[in-house]
Amino acid sequence: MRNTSNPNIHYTTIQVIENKQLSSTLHLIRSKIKGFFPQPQPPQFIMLWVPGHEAIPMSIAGYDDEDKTVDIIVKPIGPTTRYLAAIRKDAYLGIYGPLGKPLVPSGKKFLLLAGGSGIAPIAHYITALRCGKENYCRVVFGAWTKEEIGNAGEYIQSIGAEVTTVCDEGCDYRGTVVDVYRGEDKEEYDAIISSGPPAMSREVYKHTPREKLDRLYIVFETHVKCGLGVCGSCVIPGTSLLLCVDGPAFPAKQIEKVMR
Amino acid sequence: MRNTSNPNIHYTTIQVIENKQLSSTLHLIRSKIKGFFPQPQPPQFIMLWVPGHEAIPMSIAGYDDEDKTVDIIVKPIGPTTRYLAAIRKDAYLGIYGPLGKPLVPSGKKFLLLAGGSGIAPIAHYITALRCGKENYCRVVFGAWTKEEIGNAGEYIQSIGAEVTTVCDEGCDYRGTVVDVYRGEDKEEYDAIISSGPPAMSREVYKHTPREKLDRLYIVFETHVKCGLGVCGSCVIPGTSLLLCVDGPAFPAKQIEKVMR
Amino acid sequence: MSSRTSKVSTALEAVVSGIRLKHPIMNASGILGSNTGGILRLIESGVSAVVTKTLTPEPREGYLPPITIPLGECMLNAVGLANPGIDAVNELVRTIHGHGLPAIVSIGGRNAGEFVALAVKAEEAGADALELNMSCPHTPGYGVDASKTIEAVKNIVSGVKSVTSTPVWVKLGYSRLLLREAGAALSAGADALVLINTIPGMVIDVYTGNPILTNRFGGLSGKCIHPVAVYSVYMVYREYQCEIVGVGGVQDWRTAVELIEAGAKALQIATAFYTKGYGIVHEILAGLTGFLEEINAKNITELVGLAHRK
Amino acid sequence: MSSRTSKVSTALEAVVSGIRLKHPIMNASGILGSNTGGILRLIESGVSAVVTKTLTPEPREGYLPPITIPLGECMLNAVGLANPGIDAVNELVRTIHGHGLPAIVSIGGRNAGEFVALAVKAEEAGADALELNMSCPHTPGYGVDASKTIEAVKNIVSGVKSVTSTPVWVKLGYSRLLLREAGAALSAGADALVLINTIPGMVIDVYTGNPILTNRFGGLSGKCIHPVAVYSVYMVYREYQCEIVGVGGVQDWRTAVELIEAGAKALQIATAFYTKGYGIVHEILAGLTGFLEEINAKNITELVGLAHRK
Ligand SMILES: Cc1cc2nc3c(=O)[nH]c(=O)nc-3n(C[C@H](O)[C@H](O)[C@H](O)COP(=O)(O)OP(=O)(O)OC[C@H]3O[C@@H](n4cnc5c(N)ncnc54)[C@H](O)[C@@H]3O)c2cc1C
Ligand SMILES: Cc1cc2nc3c(=O)[nH]c(=O)nc-3n(C[C@H](O)[C@H](O)[C@H](O)COP(=O)(O)OP(=O)(O)OC[C@H]3O[C@@H](n4cnc5c(N)ncnc54)[C@H](O)[C@@H]3O)c2cc1C
Ligand SMILES: Cc1cc2nc3c(=O)[nH]c(=O)nc-3n(C[C@H](O)[C@H](O)[C@H](O)COP(=O)(O)O)c2cc1C
Ligand SMILES: Cc1cc2nc3c(=O)[nH]c(=O)nc-3n(C[C@H](O)[C@H](O)[C@H](O)COP(=O)(O)O)c2cc1C
Ligand code: FES
Ligand code: FES
Repeated sequence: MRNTSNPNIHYTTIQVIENKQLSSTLHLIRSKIKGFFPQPQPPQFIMLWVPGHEAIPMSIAGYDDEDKTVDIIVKPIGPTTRYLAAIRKDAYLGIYGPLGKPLVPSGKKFLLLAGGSGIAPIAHYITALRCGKENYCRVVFGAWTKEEIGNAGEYIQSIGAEVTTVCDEGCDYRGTVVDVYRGEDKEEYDAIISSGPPAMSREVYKHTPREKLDRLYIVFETHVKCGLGVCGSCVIPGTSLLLCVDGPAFPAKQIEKVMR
Repeated sequence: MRNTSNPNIHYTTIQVIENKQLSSTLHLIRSKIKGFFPQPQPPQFIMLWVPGHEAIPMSIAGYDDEDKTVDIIVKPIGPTTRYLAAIRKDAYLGIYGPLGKPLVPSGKKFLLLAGGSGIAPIAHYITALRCGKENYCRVVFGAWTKEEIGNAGEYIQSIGAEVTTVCDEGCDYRGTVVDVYRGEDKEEYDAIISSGPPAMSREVYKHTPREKLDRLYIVFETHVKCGLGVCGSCVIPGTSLLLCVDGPAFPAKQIEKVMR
Repeated sequence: MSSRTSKVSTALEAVVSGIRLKHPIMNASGILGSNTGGILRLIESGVSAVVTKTLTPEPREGYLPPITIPLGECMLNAVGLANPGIDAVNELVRTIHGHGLPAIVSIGGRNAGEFVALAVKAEEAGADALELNMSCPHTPGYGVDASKTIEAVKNIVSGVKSVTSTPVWVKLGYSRLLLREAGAALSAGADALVLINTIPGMVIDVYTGNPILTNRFGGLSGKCIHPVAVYSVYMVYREYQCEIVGVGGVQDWRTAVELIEAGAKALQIATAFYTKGYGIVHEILAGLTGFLEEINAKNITELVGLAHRK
Repeated sequence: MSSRTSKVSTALEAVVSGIRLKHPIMNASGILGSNTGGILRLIESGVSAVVTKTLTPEPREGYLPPITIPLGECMLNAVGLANPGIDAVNELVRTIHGHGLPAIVSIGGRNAGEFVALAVKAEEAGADALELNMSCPHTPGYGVDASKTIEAVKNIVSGVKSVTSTPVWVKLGYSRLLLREAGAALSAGADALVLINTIPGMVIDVYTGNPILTNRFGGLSGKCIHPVAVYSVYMVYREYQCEIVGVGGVQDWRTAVELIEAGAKALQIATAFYTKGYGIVHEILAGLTGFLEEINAKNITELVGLAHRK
């Protein structure tokens, strides 16, 4: 029986401290938490309310308990995310969370695969897995163009991971995240986490040897409306799994149906 | 500014385990707590609801965290207390509390003065003050007659205090609690607690030397209806003190107005 | 029946409007019951019947998020009756029946005519009962709006009764008109009442000064409204001794028993699926079984309406 | 003014129906204000005005205990309007005035005639405002019973207005009729509305099956009803832009600000005196001052009705 324990989910206002453009499409927004917000674990997310616009699901990319700040990394794709990408210091936003289930694999060596805005939960994983401290993490970060990668690789490096960037031209590697992944020795890693567009994670799944599948974790996306497990909008097709309470990351074997 | 902190007051059903007659007028009722009830400290009390009758204030005379039991000592004086005195094993009652403010003086030697049902909070004090363990407690327990004293002295002795009983005839001492008190060397005790009818406590107050008054604590009674500090019925005459939140015990100096 | 659910003892059996339930705990309308995956999740949680999301004549997107605000053990929501529309009813009922459970189809129209048309489709799909949502407080035209007057309540219920033979449950909210509305629904033929829906409420973000929900106000649910639900069930039962399904702040066996003793024969849960998780149904069933043993009661029906005993 | 209260900055000043308050926080009727000691306690807590317990024509004992049930950060009560009767009004007002604070006298009659007679006595005693309790939900004959119809609301308010020149505040509860009741009270001359009273509720002891309160049901207050209070204030302010005193679940500066932004000019607190203790007033004032600084607002009146800004 899958159970979800008593959630400790809170609403709080946050206030933007800094909006730093990491690349042509990625914006790191750091905000001050104005009320109470419990310690999140990756890959937990929030419903981020942009007054006057919608509330949208956003991964927590970073959290500082002492400074009381929370980071998100936004990729503009529609009205709300475009508005966010341009948001100025001091603007107020509302969040509730942390939502979803913590899923932090144990081990010493980790391979983290990120595509586009999928880098957001990976940034949070780097802290939680103590990368560059007790543990070793290698991040393969891909996007279509060098501009979309921008300084995001350096940012990820600065928080503790070894980074390989992948794009069509001018990155460490030419091609896709999956191209790099195919060349990796999966044996080396205690866990592999894939966070990117569904098409990317499907390819990662396909190129993972059967016997290594139990080391693979996939951060997935569906349409999240309530984030609390009540509205049903985020159900993983063909299953009774709810992304917002059972996910957003799943052991690969749990969501084989949508990986094939 | 007198403040009362966020109370941790709960309602729970209790079920009578045992009703032991201690004397002609005192009944020790031990009950099983059926829900959640926080650890009380003396001289905290409860509102005790007798379904079909009223809810009345009752001191907590004992509490066992492991067995989840609570003791009260009842003296029948009206319909509800008479009903209680005759209550049988397995009957259900309701309580909410703990109410009032813990007031546990520090020290090694204590003099505890009890009149009639005033023995109830004293029983709780004996445990909380670790009488007969690290500390020494002398209880002077009085009533009009030997029958009213009954086995209550033995009971008090059995839980850790040295007891002197006082009544009109046949007790350790003939007279009143105050008579014994007058003969005591007040210097010997770190704290003196008086728990009995207002007339008794007034006499105790009168016979306490001015310079010893800061060692005297008085467990008082007024008319308690809500027990939560909202209805105003328990106000100490001539003051803005509420017995149910500021008391029921007070440092003697705080209630000098009603002691004179 | 799965091996897990069959472990539930017969002491918990409940019957509402002739529908036999293996135990009294259903989901409340609005929790997951709008698609197959959600219904499967409810079934896995161990409910004794599945209540669908309120279905309207056409599919509805509902409001844009935020549609919910977590408030500790309570919640405020204005989902806006997002649902796939009545034409999804066949698939939903099929899924529920496929797992051997009764299907309670919640329907919501803007007037008697729409309710009647919805009822016909739900009955054709094989619904075991129709739950008429006359109490959603935050979707203009529907719910409380559609049943504003006592006349409207009567017309809707008698309209639906005249075209179906499926048991009709009428879901009402707390208001000062509750007794009159309940009376009207019953005299128009309602087989059971479902009490209560959410209570209107609003939460404002103090820094921006904006109400947080996109719809500005919504419906309050969960622990906050439990005493109001107990009161509502008690008052209606006292007046009419009718069949009642209790809803509102059920979150453990005690809150469940309170509603039963107030007069409910069965219960529904919405918010506690969120606050306590999907294990809530089994937790409550274990608690109820333990309580029956503790007080030496043979079955849960002994407790129905106990609070009215003189 | 004591040295403590004078420390409150003028940024917090509030004016309701012409009465100047040094800050927006009063007690709500029903908290202590029925005797001298209780009123002293309220004054010590730092309230900007004292609202008396609802006074009725004759003294009332109220119900036997249990009259309250603690429910975490909420409470259920059925005190039954226990009060010393209107003839105590002189002493109560004298005590309040003796400490330099405005005296808001809450009165409760069974009909317009009683309300008028009470109003006359309260005015003679020097009340700074009359608060008409038309919303107590659990005392037969009084409160909601006395103001059952829109006509009754009108008659009571216009009756009182016709005999006094003291500002009249009308205290209403949440119900689906709220907007209509508010409109009736205002058109009959009410100077301010006080929103909201408690919401009916019941708690049952599951082992005995008995409702715990002696009156069986009571009124729910505290955190549980805060979103309902915000909703009520918001809806009434939107419709009438009238003067409103907000009550219901105020327990920290945030819940206070929410009601202000919804449209309240001042606030009252009942349950939080219990759940947070008598330091609550100073805690909220400190929080409000800090908030004004944080958002760079000059004074609290800038926030009144902010949630309605387009
Ligand atoms: C758990 C989770 C974590 C996410 N984390 C991030 C993150 O860290 N950074 C980031 O940039 N993006 C993240 N997203 C995606 C982000 O929520 C969408 O980009 C955003 O909702 C689009 O809003 P919009 O108004 O800008 O665009 P819209 O015009 O609303 O939509 C543009 C596209 O996004 C899809 N979309 C819209 N709403 C949602 C929704 N609620 N859930 C999923 N997809 C949606 C639409 O189907 C459409 O294809 C996450 C999504 C989920 C479910
Ligand atoms: C804080 C506190 C702790 C107490 N602890 C104990 C205890 O441990 N054991 C014990 O036997 N008694 C205790 N009492 C006294 C007990 O509450 C009363 O004896 C009881 O309320 C009488 O109820 P009745 O219905 O039997 O009698 P009633 O007929 O109601 O009253 C008989 C007499 O008791 C007085 N009385 C009634 N109700 C109250 C009340 N709510 N508060 C104070 N006095 C009241 C009446 O004025 C009358 O003189 C305590 C009282 C208080 C205030
Ligand atoms: C998110 C959400 C959606 C709801 N949607 C509906 C609905 O579609 N139809 C309906 O009749 N009630 C709906 N309700 C009300 C619930 O069915 C229920 O009456 C109410 O929440 C009280 O129960 P609870 O305290 O267990 O949540 C909804 C409640 C919530 C929280
Ligand atoms: C114990 C108690 C007694 C009350 N008595 C009265 C009363 O006499 N008159 C009245 O108008 N309201 C009375 N009320 C209602 C409060 O004034 C207030 O409207 C309600 O409790 C909501 O505020 P809160 O959430 O801060 O408690 C009482 C409330 C409580 C809890
Ligand atoms: S988003 Fe509503 S159930 Fe997951
Ligand atoms: S008994 Fe009500 S205030 Fe103390």
